[in-house]
Amino acid sequence: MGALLTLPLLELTVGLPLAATLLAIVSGRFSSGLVLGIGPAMLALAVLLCLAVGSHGPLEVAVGGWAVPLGIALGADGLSAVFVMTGAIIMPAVALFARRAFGSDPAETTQSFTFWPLFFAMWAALNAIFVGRDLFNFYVALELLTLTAVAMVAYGGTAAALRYMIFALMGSLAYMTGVALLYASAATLDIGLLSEAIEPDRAVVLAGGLMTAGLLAKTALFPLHAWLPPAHGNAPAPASALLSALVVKASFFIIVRIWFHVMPDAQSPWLVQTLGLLGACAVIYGSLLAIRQGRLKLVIAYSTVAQIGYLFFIFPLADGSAFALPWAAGAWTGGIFHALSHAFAKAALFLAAGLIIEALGHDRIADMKGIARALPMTMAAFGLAALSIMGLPPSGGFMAKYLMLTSALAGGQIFYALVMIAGGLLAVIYLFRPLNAAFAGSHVPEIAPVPKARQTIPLALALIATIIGLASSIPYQFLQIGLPEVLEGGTE
Amino acid sequence: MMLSTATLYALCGAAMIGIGVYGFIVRAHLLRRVLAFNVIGSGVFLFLGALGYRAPQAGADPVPHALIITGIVVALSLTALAVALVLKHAEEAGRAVLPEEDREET
Amino acid sequence: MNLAEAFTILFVVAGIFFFVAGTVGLLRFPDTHTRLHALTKADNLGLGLIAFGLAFRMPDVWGVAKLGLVWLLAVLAAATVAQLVARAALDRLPDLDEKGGAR
Amino acid sequence: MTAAFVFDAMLCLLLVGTAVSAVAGRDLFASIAFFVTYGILIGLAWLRLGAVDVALAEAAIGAGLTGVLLIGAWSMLQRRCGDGGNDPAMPVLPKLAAAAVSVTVTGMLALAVLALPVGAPGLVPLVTENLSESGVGNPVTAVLLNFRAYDTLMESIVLLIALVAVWALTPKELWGGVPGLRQHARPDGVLATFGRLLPPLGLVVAVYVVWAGSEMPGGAFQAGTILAAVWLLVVMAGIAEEPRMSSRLLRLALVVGPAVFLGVGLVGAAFGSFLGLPVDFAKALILAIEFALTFSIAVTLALLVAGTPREGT
Repeated sequence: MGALLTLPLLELTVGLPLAATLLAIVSGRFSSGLVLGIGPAMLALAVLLCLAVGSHGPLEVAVGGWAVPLGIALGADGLSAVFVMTGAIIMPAVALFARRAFGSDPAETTQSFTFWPLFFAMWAALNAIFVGRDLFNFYVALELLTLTAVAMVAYGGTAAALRYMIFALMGSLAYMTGVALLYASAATLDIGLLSEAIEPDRAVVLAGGLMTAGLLAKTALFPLHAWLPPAHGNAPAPASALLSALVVKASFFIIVRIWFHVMPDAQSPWLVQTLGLLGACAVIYGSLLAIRQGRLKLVIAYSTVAQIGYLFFIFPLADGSAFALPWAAGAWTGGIFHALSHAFAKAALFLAAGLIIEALGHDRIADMKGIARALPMTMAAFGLAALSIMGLPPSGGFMAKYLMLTSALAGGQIFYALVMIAGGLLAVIYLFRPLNAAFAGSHVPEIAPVPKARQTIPLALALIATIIGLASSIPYQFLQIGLPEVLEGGTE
Repeated sequence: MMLSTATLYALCGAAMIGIGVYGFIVRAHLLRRVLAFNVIGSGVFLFLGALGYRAPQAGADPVPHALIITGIVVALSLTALAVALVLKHAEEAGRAVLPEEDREET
Repeated sequence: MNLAEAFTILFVVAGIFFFVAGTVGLLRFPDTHTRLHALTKADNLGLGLIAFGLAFRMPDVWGVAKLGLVWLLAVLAAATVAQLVARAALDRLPDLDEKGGAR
Repeated sequence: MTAAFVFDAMLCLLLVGTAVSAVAGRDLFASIAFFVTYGILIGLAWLRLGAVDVALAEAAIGAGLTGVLLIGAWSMLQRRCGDGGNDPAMPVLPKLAAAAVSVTVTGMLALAVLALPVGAPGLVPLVTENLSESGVGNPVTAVLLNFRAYDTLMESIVLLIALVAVWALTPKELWGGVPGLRQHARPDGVLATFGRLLPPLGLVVAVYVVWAGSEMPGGAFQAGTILAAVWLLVVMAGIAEEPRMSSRLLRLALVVGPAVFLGVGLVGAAFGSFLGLPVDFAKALILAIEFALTFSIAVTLALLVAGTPREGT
């Protein structure tokens, strides 16, 4: 196993998609085939990375051989490896799905040319964040991610893309101001060095607040969510899947890095409760609006607004301001689990919705009666993914909510337990509507043909969302590798 | 008390950030928002650069300079996409203002 | 203060005077063409004088050559831009618009 | 109170004044003009802070190219949509709230500045100590192309992807066409003469800026901007036309810089560390990367300014 460490695994997780980005620009209409080579290679890299982290613990390399703080380090702990793996499964799955819309035209078109460089650059940016250790490099990667995401949203509508861009621009400036303050305080941007160097003084707390506010705008936490439903609801289905499954998680990932790795000491009861409350508002508000939507993709998009809320429960539940509560690690792991299972389930839902649109030409819930009989496999995928979003067993979503609920009860935070239960019930309501419509009536509706092979893609993603609930102990143990210090002592 | 050069320019950067934030919120015209974004951006960079000049006898810190040059290029990239989006939106909607913010003209 | 420094101060001050005059002209003259006149004449001369004054402080002849190049490029650019602005302004005058046709 | 302090204070006041005029002005064109002035003044501020490289980048990219983008958009809005840049009115109460937010942000940042330790040298000692092994004498270039080359590699991709993103807005029927508007210049006009005179000179200056960048202020991004500006002038003067976006050659030109950079990085990974430059070859490799980058950056910037194709061919 030692040989694994000599491979440039971390560098390649970023370098390979970057190379693919450049290839996609020059290879013209063959670029949609690139993923057939890059996808398996990235999956292999992710497996090797998981093996390396699993057998050797957290990894760290200095890019260019320059040690921090002068250079930039890349690193992977359990958290990084799990997210890289999630990306390595979802990205190729979505790419295979997207080849029909963005690669089947004989002549080059706007979308068939631009989608693939955007896709690979998005992958590179995501991985750069997942294995990043440098706060300024996060900034560059975030902006790369924003450019690709805004361009994909623009396929579906200019106004939605502009609205997204306005939030993203403010977010990046706020984040950058925070980075400037931290560099001025500690003369380093490396996560590890910063955590040793900084005291929670005025500049550091302000920096943390600014960076978090900026990242919240990009994660679309209530009340900064207004851009998300039109953006995710109107983009082409593969783009929506990437945006909801992975892109919003990247900025959440950096928030976790900041508060649990860079400045755990700066967590205050005020901060954790504010983030938790905003999360609770997101869960209730997003779910209620999801119920009122008439279009399937908008239901799924508002569901993302709601599900993002749960992610922020890790702040009050793992409460870093009250050191190492016994249930803290459980709450934190539950939150991360939720991010992962939501990624798979949401990608499956958006792709299934995309197939329904291809079959019917629209996604009006009222007019899709009986679609389940015409597209049984697609609706099976939808139903399976819906279980995970509702948090019903057996699914990843259930495991995540179970972990968070136990911590909430153990910590006596009944409020969050109640919000989680309410959110689960509301999810049952908003997802029951499309399911109910799909099975209604007894006739088989006329549809445009949808190949079986493409229907297996959302099904596979939905199955993974279920399996990580059934075999939860593997990712659970894995996430404990390189657990933030502030949570340690909480693991049994 | 005499302000050092570094502190003076850092405060100036903070002021520019505030001015830009005001413009970004108040001006609904999208091209003006892009402009305000750039005003804030250069304010942030001035803030970072000035704080890297707190020990003039040791010389200016080159690391923030490199970060700022990178930041300027990133800001230009975002500006270019934003401008292209604004133009496309204006051609579709007739005005470079988002529909929900289109109130009476001044 | 040696002679070189005295020359620098003299020429730079003279250059600044022309800049100020040009700016006053820009603000006070009535129309585009007279304003352009004030601007280009005064600024090119002002920049030339400042470059000349600074030439006394250059360590070698390359530095002087660079200053000369800066001045030359600025004059060229200013002349071209002034010409373009003047032409655009002509196109906008109402009486010429009829003859000039649609543009 | 020293003369230097008076100068700095006046410059800061001018900066704040131009920023206010750029943000709050009624006429959009005037606002943009103030923004460009503001950018040039920040260039001066950078000189006062010992950051000549940043001053160059700010003047060329921050004020110059951003100004060109904004003015181009302003003129397009006027001509195509009759949008003169007027704003919807905002009621007084939200305006007051915005002012409160703005003052709070500035105030908190100011308090944080005053609380920071004085005399902190940052990473100056570390950079100085390692400069001799970086292959170049200009510390900023050493940081950009060696110590933090990973950032710069990503940044070059950011610029490239911005162009792809702009291209993604191309209407279906115009894909593959010539970016931007057709230029109608007088073939014998002053602009045409200037457009013929400038390119050789601009090329020399750009090469010099890259070459000098290893020892003195300068570098690929500044030089790329100069080249892009020269090219834009040539196009405006009607001497040459923008290439079609479907051109294979153009696409190679776009990726060659980042490709050389990434290639050097990956070869480095095979020999020990990703983006690691052996001391003996560091200068040659940095120059090779910078020249390739300058070329690609110039092409990318010029096309970013041109935007999407506007008329069918």
